[in-house]
Amino acid sequence: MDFTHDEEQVALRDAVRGLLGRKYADFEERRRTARGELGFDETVWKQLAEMGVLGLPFDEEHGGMGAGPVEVGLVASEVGRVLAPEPFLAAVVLGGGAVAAAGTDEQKAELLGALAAGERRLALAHTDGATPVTAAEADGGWMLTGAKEPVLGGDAETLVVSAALPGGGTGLFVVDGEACERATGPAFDGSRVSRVVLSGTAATPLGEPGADASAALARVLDLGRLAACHEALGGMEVALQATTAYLKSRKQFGVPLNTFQALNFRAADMYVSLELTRSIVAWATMMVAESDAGLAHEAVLRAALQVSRAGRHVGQEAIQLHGGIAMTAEYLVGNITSHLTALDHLLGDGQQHLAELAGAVDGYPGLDPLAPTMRSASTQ
Amino acid sequence: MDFTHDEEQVALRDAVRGLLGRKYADFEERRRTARGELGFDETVWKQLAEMGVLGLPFDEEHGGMGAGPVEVGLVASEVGRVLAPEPFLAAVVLGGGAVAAAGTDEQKAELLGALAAGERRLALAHTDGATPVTAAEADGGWMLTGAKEPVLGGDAETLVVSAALPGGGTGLFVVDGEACERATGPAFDGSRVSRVVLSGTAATPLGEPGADASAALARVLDLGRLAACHEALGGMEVALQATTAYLKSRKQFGVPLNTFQALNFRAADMYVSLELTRSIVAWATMMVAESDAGLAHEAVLRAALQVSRAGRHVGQEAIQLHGGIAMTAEYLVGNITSHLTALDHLLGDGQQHLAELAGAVDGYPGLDPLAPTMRSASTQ
Amino acid sequence: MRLELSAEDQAFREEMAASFTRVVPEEIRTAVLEGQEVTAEMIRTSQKALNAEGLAVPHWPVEWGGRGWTELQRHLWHEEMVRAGVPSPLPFNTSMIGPVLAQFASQEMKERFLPATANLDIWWSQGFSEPDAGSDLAGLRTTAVRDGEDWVVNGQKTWTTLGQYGDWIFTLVRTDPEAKKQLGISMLLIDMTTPGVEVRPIELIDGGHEVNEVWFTDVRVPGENLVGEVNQGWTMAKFLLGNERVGVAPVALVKRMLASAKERAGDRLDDPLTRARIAELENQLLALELTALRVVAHSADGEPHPASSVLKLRGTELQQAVSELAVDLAGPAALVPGSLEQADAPDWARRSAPVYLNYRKASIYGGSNEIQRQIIARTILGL
Amino acid sequence: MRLELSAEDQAFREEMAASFTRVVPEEIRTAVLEGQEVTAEMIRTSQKALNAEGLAVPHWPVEWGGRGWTELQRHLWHEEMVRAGVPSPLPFNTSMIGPVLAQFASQEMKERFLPATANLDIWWSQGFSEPDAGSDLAGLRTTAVRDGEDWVVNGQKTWTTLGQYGDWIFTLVRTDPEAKKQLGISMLLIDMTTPGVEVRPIELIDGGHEVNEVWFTDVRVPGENLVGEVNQGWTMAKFLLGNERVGVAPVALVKRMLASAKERAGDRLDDPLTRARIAELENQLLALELTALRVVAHSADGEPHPASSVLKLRGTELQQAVSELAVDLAGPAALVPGSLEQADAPDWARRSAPVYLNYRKASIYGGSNEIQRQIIARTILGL
Repeated sequence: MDFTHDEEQVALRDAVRGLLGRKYADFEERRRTARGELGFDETVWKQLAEMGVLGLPFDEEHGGMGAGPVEVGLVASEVGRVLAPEPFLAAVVLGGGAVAAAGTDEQKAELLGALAAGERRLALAHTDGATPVTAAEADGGWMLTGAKEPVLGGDAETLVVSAALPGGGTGLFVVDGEACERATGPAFDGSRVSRVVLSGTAATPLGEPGADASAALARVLDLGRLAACHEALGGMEVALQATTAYLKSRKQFGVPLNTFQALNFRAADMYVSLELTRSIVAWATMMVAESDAGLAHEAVLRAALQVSRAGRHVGQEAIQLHGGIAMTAEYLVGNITSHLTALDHLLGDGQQHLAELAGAVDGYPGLDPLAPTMRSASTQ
Repeated sequence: MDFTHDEEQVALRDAVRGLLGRKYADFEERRRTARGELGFDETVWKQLAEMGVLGLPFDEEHGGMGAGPVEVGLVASEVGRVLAPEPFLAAVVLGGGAVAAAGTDEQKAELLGALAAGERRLALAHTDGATPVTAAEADGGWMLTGAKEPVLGGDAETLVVSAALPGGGTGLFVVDGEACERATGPAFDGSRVSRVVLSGTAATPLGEPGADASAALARVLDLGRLAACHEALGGMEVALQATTAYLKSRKQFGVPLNTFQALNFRAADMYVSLELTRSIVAWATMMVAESDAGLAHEAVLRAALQVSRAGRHVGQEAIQLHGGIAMTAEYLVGNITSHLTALDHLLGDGQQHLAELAGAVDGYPGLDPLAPTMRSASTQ
Repeated sequence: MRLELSAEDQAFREEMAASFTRVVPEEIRTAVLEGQEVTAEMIRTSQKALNAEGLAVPHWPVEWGGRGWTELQRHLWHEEMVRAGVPSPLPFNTSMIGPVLAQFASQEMKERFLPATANLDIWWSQGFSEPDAGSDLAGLRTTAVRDGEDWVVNGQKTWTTLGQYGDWIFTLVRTDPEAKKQLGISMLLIDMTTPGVEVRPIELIDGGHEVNEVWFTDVRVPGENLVGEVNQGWTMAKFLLGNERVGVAPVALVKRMLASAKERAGDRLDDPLTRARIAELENQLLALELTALRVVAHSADGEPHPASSVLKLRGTELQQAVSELAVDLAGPAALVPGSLEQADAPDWARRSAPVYLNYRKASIYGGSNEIQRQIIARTILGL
Repeated sequence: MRLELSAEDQAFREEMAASFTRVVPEEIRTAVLEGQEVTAEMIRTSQKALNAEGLAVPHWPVEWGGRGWTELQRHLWHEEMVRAGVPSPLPFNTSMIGPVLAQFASQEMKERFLPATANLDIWWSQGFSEPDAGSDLAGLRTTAVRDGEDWVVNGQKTWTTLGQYGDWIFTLVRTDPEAKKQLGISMLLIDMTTPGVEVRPIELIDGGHEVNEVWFTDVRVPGENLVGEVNQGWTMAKFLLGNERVGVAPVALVKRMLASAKERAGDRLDDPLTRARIAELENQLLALELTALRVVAHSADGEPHPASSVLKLRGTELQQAVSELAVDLAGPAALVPGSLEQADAPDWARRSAPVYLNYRKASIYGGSNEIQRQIIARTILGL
C-alpha cells in the first residue's frame, strides 16, 4: 500500500506543470488561446508531444510511453489546475484510448503514432444524438449513419465512432473527420464540442470487422471518467488555494475576510471534501491499474460519485466565498466551477453513478478496499 | 387568507400554557412525573378536562367542545413546548379521534363523554406486531386475535383496535384494556408505550359491525400526524430559544459563545427551518379543517415531511451548539430532540412521506396553495 | 385562521392574471416562459404596456401612479406577473430610484423624473457598488467636487447591471472627503450621455454580458441633479435597500423553473431518485411560498414580519437547487454548444448550465446570504 | 503507487484477524457485534486476554509491552480488532494515562502502575473536565494543597466516562492558584477508594449511565502520586490529548454499524431511496477509510499527516448518519420499549434510538467538530 508517486512520476508532473503552468500562469492567456480558431495552442501541443505526454498510456511499439493510469492522472490533474485548453482528455485518453483498446496492431501503430507525435488528433464520438448511429456493410466496406452529440474535441482530424452493428452489439469505427458533416463550438465551459452527422459515411472498423467492441468501449469510458476525476481534482485544489488566499487578503468592513469564523469553517469543509476526494481518486486509479475490468469499473464509479459531490461543493463554495469577482469570466475560479460542471456531465453524473451502485447494494455486507474483491467477507 | 389566531384561540393557548407551563416550568418536575407509576399527573389531567381540552375536537352533544384542528394544534404545541407527559395525542387525538370518526352516536356519547370528563383514557392500537390483528365473529359477538406494538398510551382503560375484517377491509373495535395481555414501558423518549396481545379477546365493533373503517382510520392517522407536527413545532421553538439563550450566556475561552460567528449562523439556519415549518404546519392545519380528505392527507404528508427534516436539523443542532450539557437527561433540550425523534417515527417518517409524494410528482405541473385543488393549472 | 383568499383578493388575483395576458404581448411572455433571451426592447415594451394600465408601479405613492394596495395584493400582483411570463418592471426604476425620488426629491425633480421612470422612458442604472465598497459603502471613492453650479465627478462604479442600456444612472458619490465612512456621501443623478461617462462590459462565467463597470472622468453634472440634501446619500441608500420588500423571495420564478424542469424531465422521471428530488424541492418551495404569504398577510401596518429575512436566503438557495436540477436533467446535452445552429439537444438543455452558473450570483448580490444570516442572528435572535 | 498491502502487512493483517477470534471469548465478541450491552467484566476479560498475547498496548514503548509496529500495522490491528467484535482496550488506560506515565513518570511509578494498567488490573478514570473548564482548561478549579508529604484535594470533575468502575483516577489539579490559566496545574493519581472521593452518576438522554461527576472533599493523596514535576500538568495534558492518533476515525466501527443496518433492513431495501442512501453512505465511508489508510501509510516518521484532522470530523459525522439510518430502518419499532420482556420488535430496533441519541456526543467530545474545523482552517489552511 503506497499512495505516493515515484521519482519518474514526480518528474513527469513537474515537467507538465512547468510547461502548462508557465503558459497559462496568466489566466488571460488561457482565455485568449481558448478563444482562438484552434481552441488551444499548437506549440504547447507539440511540446506535450515532445515530452511524450500525447503517447503516454500507449505501448512503446506504437509510439507510446507505456505508462499507466497513474501517469495519465498526473497529467490530467495538471491540465485541470490551469484549465489548459489542449485536448488531452478528448484526444489522448478517449480518442487514443479507444484505438489502444480495440485497434489492430497496424491501426495502433498508425493512429497512435501520429497522435503521440502531435501530428493527428483523435476524438471519441460516443454519445448519440436523436438518431443513434448505426453501421452497415456495403460493397465490402462499412458506412455509418446517424448523429453524435456532444463530441468532446470533435473537430479532430480523425474520429473513432461507436455504432450499433447490424448483428447486434456495438462496433468502433475510424472515420475521417472531413468526411462528416460537423459543427463545432464552445461548450459553456469553453471546451470545444461538436455535433457530428454521418450519412452513409465511409468508415473503417477498428479491430476485427463486425466484432462487438462493447467491453473495450466500456473500458475506455472508465479511463475517461477517471481522467476527468483527476482533471476535476486539479481544479478543486486550485479553487481551494485561491479561496484561502482571497480570504486572507480581501478586506470587508475594514478587516480581512478570514476574521469571519463562518467563512473559515466553510473553507475547512472544502478541505475535507478535497482530501476525501483525493484519497478515493488515488485508490480508483490504482484499481484501474491493477484490477480486472469489473472491479475497475466499480472503483471508477465510486470515485466519480465522490468527485461529483465534492466538485459541486467546492465549486459552489469557491464562488460564494469569493463573492462577485468569481462570477466574472476573467477570473480563474468561476471558470473552474464551470469546468467542474462540464466534467460532471460528460460521461454520466453523480446521481447516475449512485443509481448504478445502489442497484448492487444488497449483494455484499460491506466494502473493504484492502480485500482483493473490494468486499468484506461478512459482517464480522 | 389569515394565519393568525382569534381571541378565543389565543385564550385557549394561554390557558393551556398557564397550566402546563406552571406545572413543568421546572424540568425536574416533568421528569419526576413521567417516571411515576401513572406516567403523568392526574391532577393536571383533571384540570385539562375542566378546561375542556380533553373533549376539544368532539361534538358538543357528545360532551366535547366542537373545536377543530387549529385548536388541537394549539394544545399539542403547548404539550410539545414543555414535553408534558399527559397523553393528549394518544388519548384525545388518536383514541378519541377514532371514536369520533367511526363510532355510533351512542358510542360517542359514552366514550367521548367519559374521555372529556377525564374519567377514562382511550388509545388507538393500530400498528401491528409480528402477528397482525384479525377480527372474527363468534356467538353473535366479535373477538380479536394478534398483537399490536407499539401502542402509544396503550395502558389506557379503553383501547380502539384496528383489525383485518373477515370479508376484507379494516374494522375498528373497542376493547377493554384489562381484557388484553398488556405490557407497558417507557419508550426511549419517556412516552408510555405498550405491547398489546389479543387472543380471541372480546371486542365491540366501533360503528356499524363489519363495516370497513379504512377511511375513518386514515383520517384519524392524519389528525394524529398533524397533532404530532404541532407538538414537534412547540418543541423546536423551545429548543431554538434555549440554544440562543445558551449562546448568549455560556462562556468559552473567556468570551460568550455568541462571539463565534459560525455558531450564530447555525442558529440562524435553525430559525429558517423553524419558520418554514411553522408556515407549512399552519397551512396543513387549515387544509385539514377546510378541505376534503384527499387534499387534507396530502397536506399532512407535506407538513410531516418538512417537520421530519426540520426536527432533525433543529434537534441535532440544538444539542451540538449546547455541547455536553444537552446530552444529559436532566436538561430539557436533549429530551426535546429525543421526543422529536419519537414523533417522527410514530406514524411514518419523512422518507416514507417523501416516497408517497414522489409517486405522484408527475401528475401535476406545480403546487399552488391558493388554488382550491392545491395544483397550479399549468406551467403558466 | 382561514386558508382561502377573501372574495375581494380572489377577484383581484383573477383580474391580475387576466390583465397580464391581455396587456403584455404574447411573444414577449412566451420568450420569458421558454427561457429565451429577453431583449431590452421587450422589457421596454412590456413596462410601457403595464404602466398604461397602472400595473407598473403599484407600490409607489398614489399621486405618482401607485395603487394603495395591501401587501398581499402587491404579492399577488407580482406572483401573477411572473407566472404569466411578464418581465418584471425594471427594478432600478420601480423598486430603487422611483421610491427614493418620491420620498426625498424636490417637487420639480419628481415631476421631471417620476412619470418617465414609471414608463421606462428613462432606463435607470444603479451606481452604488465600487471595487472597494461592498455592503457597507465605507470604502466609497467616487468623488463629486463642486465647481460653480455643477459637480465634477471622478471615479468608478462596478456591477452595474444592464448598464449598457442605461440612459441615466443614480450614483452615490463622496461629497465630503473629510467625513468618516458613510457620512459625506450624496446621491447624484447623471445623464449617461454626458462626456466622460464610459460603460465597460464585464463578461460573466455564463458567457453573458449583464453587468458593467461605469467610469467617470471629469464628468460635469448640473447642481440640480443632486437628490435631496448634500451628504444625505447614506440615508437614501438605506431607504432604497430596505425598500425592496415585494418580490424579495423569487417564489413564482422558482415555481416556474421547477414546473418547466419537471415537464422537460421526460424519461428521467422514471428514476425514483429524480422523482424524490423533485418532490423534496416542491415541498421546500411550498413551505417558502407559504412563508411569503404569511409575511405579506401580516405586514399590513408596514412593519416587516420577522420571517421576511428568511425569504431571500431560502429563495435563492432553492433557485440555485432548481437550476442545478435542470443541468442534471439535461445530462451530456448540457455540453452541446448554444452556438450550433442545428442540434438535437433542446434549447433548454443547452442553456441549463449557463443558467445554473448565472444563478450562483443570487446568493451573492442584494445582500449576500451571509449578510442574511447575520441579520437573522443579530436582529431576530439577538445573538 | 501500489494498492495491495505488502506481503508482510498482509500476513500481519491475517494474523491479527486470527488472533482476535482465537484470544477473545466468542460470547464477548457476539455481544459487541450484536450491539448488546458490554459489561465492565467483559471489557476486563477481553483486555487481559489481549494483554497476555501482547495485543493490548502495542503502541507503548517496547519495554512496557509495546510492539514497535508501523502506523499502518497499528491501524490494521485496530481495524481488525473492531471488525472481530473485540472491545477496544480501555482508552483511559492504554491511550491516555499509560503513554503519559511511560513518558513522564519516575521509574518507580512506571513499575508500580504500567503493568497493572496494561492488564486492566487498575481501571483508570479520567479527571480533566470540570463544569467551567472545557477544551482550554483555563477555568480549572479543583485544587491540591500541600500538607506535609500529602496533597489535599478539593473540587469537582465531570463527564468522567465509566467512572463508576474506576479504581484510580488521573486528575489535573491546580497546585499554584497564583499562576495564570494553564500554568500552575499538576497531574495527580488518586485512588478512588480514598475517603472523600464520591462518584455521582449523570444520566444521559439515551437513558444510560456512562458518565459521572467525581467530587473531591478533603481527599488526602500521598505526595508520591504526583506525576512528573509540580506544575507540569499542562504539558502532560497536551501530550495526552495529542497522543490519541490511532483509531481517531471510527472507520471500522461505522463499517460494522452500516453492514448491520443493511443486513437488518429487510424489506426496506426494496425502497430505492433507502438503497441510494446506503450506497451514498458506503461511498463516503470508503473515502474516509482510504483517507485513514493514506494518513497511516505516510505517517511513518511520526509526523501527523495533514489529512488526519479530517478523520475525526467526517468519522463522527458518518457515525451519526449511520445511527440515524438505523432508526429510520426500525421505523415505529424504535418506539417499542427496551424494558418489555417480550416484544416482536427486534432488539436492534429497540436500541436504535438510544444509540442514535448517544452518538450525538461523538461530535462534541474529544475535541468538538467545531474545534476540528478550527484546526483545519488555522493550521492547514493558514486562515
